[in-house]
Amino acid sequence: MAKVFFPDHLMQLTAGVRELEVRAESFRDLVAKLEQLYPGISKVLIGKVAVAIDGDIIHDPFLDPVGPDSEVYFLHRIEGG
Amino acid sequence: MQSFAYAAPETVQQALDVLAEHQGAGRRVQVMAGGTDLMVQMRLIDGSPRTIVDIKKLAETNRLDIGAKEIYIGAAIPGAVLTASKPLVACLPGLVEAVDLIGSSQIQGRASLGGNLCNASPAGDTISALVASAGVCVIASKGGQREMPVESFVVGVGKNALKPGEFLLGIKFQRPAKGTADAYLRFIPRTEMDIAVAGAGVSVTLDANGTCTAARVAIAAVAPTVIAVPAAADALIGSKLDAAALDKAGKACSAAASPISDKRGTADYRRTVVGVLCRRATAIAAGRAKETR
Amino acid sequence: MSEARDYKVIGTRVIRPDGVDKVTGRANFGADFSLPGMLYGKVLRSPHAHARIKKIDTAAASKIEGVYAIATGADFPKVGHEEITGGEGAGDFADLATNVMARDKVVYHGHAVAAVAAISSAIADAALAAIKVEYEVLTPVMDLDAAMADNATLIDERLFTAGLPQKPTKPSNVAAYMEFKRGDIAQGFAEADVVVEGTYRTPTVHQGYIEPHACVASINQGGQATIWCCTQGHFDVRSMTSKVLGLNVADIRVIPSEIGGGFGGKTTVYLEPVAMVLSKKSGRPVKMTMTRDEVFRASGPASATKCTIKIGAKKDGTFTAMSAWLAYEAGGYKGSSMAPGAMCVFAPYVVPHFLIQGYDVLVNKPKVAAYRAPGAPQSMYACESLIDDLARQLKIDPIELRLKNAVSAGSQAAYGPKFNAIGFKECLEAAKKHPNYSAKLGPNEGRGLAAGFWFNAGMQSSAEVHINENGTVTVVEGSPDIGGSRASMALMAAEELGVPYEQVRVLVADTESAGYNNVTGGSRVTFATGMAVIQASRDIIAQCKQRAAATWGIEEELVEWQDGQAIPKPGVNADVKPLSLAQIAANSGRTGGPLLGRASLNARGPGPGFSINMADVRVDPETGKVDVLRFTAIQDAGKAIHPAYVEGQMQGGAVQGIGWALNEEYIYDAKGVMQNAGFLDYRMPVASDLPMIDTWIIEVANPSHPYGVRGVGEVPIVAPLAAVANAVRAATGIRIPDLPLSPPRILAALEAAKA
Amino acid sequence: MSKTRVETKINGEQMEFLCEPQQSMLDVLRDTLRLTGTKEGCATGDCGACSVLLDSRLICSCLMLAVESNGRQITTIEGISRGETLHPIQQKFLQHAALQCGICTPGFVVAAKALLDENPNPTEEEIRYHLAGNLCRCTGYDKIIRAVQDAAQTMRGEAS
Repeated sequence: MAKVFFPDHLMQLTAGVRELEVRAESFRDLVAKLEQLYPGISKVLIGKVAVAIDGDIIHDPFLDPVGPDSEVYFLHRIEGG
Repeated sequence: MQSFAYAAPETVQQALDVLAEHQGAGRRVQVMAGGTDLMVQMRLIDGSPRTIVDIKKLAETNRLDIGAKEIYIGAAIPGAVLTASKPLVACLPGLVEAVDLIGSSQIQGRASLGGNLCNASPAGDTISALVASAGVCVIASKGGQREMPVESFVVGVGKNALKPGEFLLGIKFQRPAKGTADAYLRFIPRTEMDIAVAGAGVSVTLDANGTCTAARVAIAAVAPTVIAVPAAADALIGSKLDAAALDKAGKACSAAASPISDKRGTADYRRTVVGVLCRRATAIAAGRAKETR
Repeated sequence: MSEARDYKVIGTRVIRPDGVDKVTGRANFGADFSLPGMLYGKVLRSPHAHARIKKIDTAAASKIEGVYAIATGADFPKVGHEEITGGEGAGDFADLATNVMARDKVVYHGHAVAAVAAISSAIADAALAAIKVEYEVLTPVMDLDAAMADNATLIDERLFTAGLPQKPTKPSNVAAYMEFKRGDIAQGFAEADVVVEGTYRTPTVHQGYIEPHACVASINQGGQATIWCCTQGHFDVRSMTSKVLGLNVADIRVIPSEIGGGFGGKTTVYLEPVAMVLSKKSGRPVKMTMTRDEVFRASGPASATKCTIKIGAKKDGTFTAMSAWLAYEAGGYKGSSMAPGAMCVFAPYVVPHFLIQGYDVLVNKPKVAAYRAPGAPQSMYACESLIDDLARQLKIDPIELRLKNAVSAGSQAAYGPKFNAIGFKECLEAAKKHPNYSAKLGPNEGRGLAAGFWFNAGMQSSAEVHINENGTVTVVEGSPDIGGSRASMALMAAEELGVPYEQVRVLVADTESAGYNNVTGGSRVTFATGMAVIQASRDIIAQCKQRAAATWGIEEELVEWQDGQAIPKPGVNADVKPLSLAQIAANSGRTGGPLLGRASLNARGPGPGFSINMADVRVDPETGKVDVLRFTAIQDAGKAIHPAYVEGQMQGGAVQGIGWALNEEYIYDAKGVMQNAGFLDYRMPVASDLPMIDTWIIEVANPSHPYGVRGVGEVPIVAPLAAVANAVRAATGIRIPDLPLSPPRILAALEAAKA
Repeated sequence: MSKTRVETKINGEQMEFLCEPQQSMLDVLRDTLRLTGTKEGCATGDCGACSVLLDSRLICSCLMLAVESNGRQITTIEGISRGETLHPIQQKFLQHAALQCGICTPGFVVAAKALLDENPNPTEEEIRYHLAGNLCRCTGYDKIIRAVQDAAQTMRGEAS
């Protein structure tokens, strides 16, 4: 199962849960499962935050694969100058 | 509506005539030498129409004369020409240093001693050097030429003593005697391209024993105009320009300063630093004076 | 994914393809473009920092002969709230719309209130002077303390702080709060042998690009428009202009000119929508350029900040806890780079317990924009200064202290994920060995060291590779080239295809000619657009192998690509001669048509970048003036595609950081009017202020890029602020927490210490 | 407003133009003569992007009235290289990667030429002070200084 971690500013949406384990094949799949747990969260997780899957930051994740031992961190979006 | 006009007279008389004619007609007239300040003022401060009288084509404003007794520097000579003049550097190194500090190489290609003086900025780099070396303004006037010490030429922030219809032809000096030398130092936060936060021009005369027999000190950017500081000169005269004398002169400069706080520095800072500059400039001038003795 | 290999052209110092045009004056920048019948547009700007607009009277201006259009806020559509889906500091489209042209209120001195288009710029000036605006002047809110005070004047009465645990009951100037934490901060500090704390301020600073913003806009009666402009992202100009004006994206073509510097400041729009409105009203093309004064007053500087950092450590230097309280000025509209600043502040270190709190705060200054590693220089200046003091207090060498706590592969970053391969420890070890770290210092001299970090960005890029009939290569991409990226793209295409660098030419194409690309920013172009160029080149190779196979009548799998030609794989029994790219191209009509390679991607895994900078300074004890004697920049580039331009990024960022540390700042009067809106008094470093900037490139490959590339553009500006400040601390014995370390500030501190 | 007719030699070519008395040389070069290689960074003499040679003396063209050019000679960046070959300064800027965005480059090339024409063997300090009026925000000046040093060496006929 993939380990999923939420930053403080998203924990309002997860009733204070910082990390949990989810079985998912892709980011889309992962978000769908999180939506079942925390209705409404997908609106934020898709399009408003970035994600790091196994250390690789992805700006607009959706189809990206998530492995059985993956670590998934949600992040504030970073663009840069 | 008044429109812009430009005139580039070729004789002093023509220049005086243009000034008289345009001023007589109620037009705004501005004399231009290098133009490096004028162009910025027109862009940033006041772009209103005027007649610009370019005095760069006159023989009298372009003449550089290093005579046995007297030195004459035309008002419109660009800095680059003055800094390249070895005889001038030998006679008035401090003045040339001050000229060299005005802006970049590009500015040096245009900016003139006369323009820097007439612009009458409290921070004008050359003005304190001119005062220290007892420069005298040579002014073209309807009735002929008149002369006036640089010290009394600058009368306020951006104000000079020229009357309507007049313009500055050049500045003259007594050729410094043996044992006399000048120096100018300013403080800026960078190494180039800034306006002086404080400045000090010093001229000293040393006798054969190394005793200071005459001195003039002028400070910049610490009062509405560049000011001479007789108390600082007095502290130097009669001394061997030892550390105590320099310190006393520096303190006299700090005491004479009445600076403001602005984007370029605080009043306290300027007051302190002008004393430091006086000390350091005096030491440089003294070293040079010894070499010329 | 990163492949260890011997490179043929990658890593060589080739001449950039756009170079000759730039040294001869032929290259066209933003203000160099003109059209027949073009008008000159100018903006009337607010003389007040904070005021309500009561009335704008344009009647007299419209009667001036030669005036063709006048625009005010009334000519712009109302734009609803919608987040701009860029990164930090981008904000809200509704705010962008009113920043471009004020409606009911001005929120900074220089805010646009009206614009005119006239036959000459002199007439446009006269028309601006004839526009009468009535204001109700309000109290300006000019710094963080004033803005965050309980009874502060409100810049936006409808603004409620977002992100607070409890919904606020009343509006404030604090637009957003953000918190990051791990572990138990109280426990962490309790475990510490030493606790240090400091509060640091940094001023508003500007990117200082030498080219002012400029554009020409032309829209026809059918609503189709073309914009020529200098921008870091022409696709963003298109999307922003379409949102602000309610136009169809497909109707706007944006053609990027050469760009004279941006550093993050040209990632948004100021003039383009205004020029479009003026063009629409006049029916003619309109050119607009900012003066330098306008650039300072009305483009997007970087946030002033106030940061309080606290660190707890064991005697041996191990960090036990860190906390940060960070407030960033956003300007007149919300959206500072507080969030990345907060995410960066402790990024280089392993910290078991931390708490980071960030505030995004409105003040009556221009809306900030991105500036090179946006947010990081400020917060990391604070943290790296405090670490320097901690090292001194613990009597531990500053490199050793950092090494003891440094992150490496597998460490969990304070901002969340675990790092893959990174080069922070390698930078520290290199610094230890660098001769400048042991060079002798004289009286009044001091050495300072600091670390820098930036995430780097990936995001969307696309590229096409066209093979011309003689086998030469044209790369078409859509990332405006600010620092020589066309050379890097050409190097990567040449490397992949196995052709000489000189046979590859690169075009940065307009929005109708190139596939979509995100902004040139976030140090992403060499990484992400480069990845697209590599993939598009591989697409070409695949096609060439297929064409060769067809030509030879063998299976495609039996062909391989080597040194720019198709050859049969070893052992394949085919009596054929190798086919070069030129031969395949010449024959392309007979084998399926032109060779066109394409790639589009959303690049993942931009490797984080780390640096160590060392500064040696001399401080004049009588004037407080700081001279930089030596400066050393050490940075992990992953793989330097073109080392000279990597060094150039390091050197340029170092000098911007030195300027930020020593003299640059926005100086305001009591009414909120900037006093130094020009290069004369803004005081960026000039050539004579500086020594040579020594560089060491470290290469720890980024595993997520085929060549191991990491972004290099932003990291260089992060460390210099603290490196210089720590050097001043070493030279004077005094910690001066506020930037800039200008001579008056240093002298005052020296005198206070004496007293 | 009546315009003034001005005759001037620009990059060796005799030219005539009409201008208003208050127009700067920079505006006329860029807007009237379309010589856009000379750049405007500040229009107040603080950045050097508009550097040109006036009778072989280095100036900021933003600080000169266009009417003043009557009867004078002006060299802009477009006149630095003649014919098929680049000037050594231009070559060295390319070789040393002494430009990033390139907006300041024309000004630097013109200013460096003025220096090396006058002083064929300047010290690093002399180069830095001579170029202090040219702002560059991309390079930190390091590679620019090296390019000028190398160009000086080449122009002196020494192998680099």
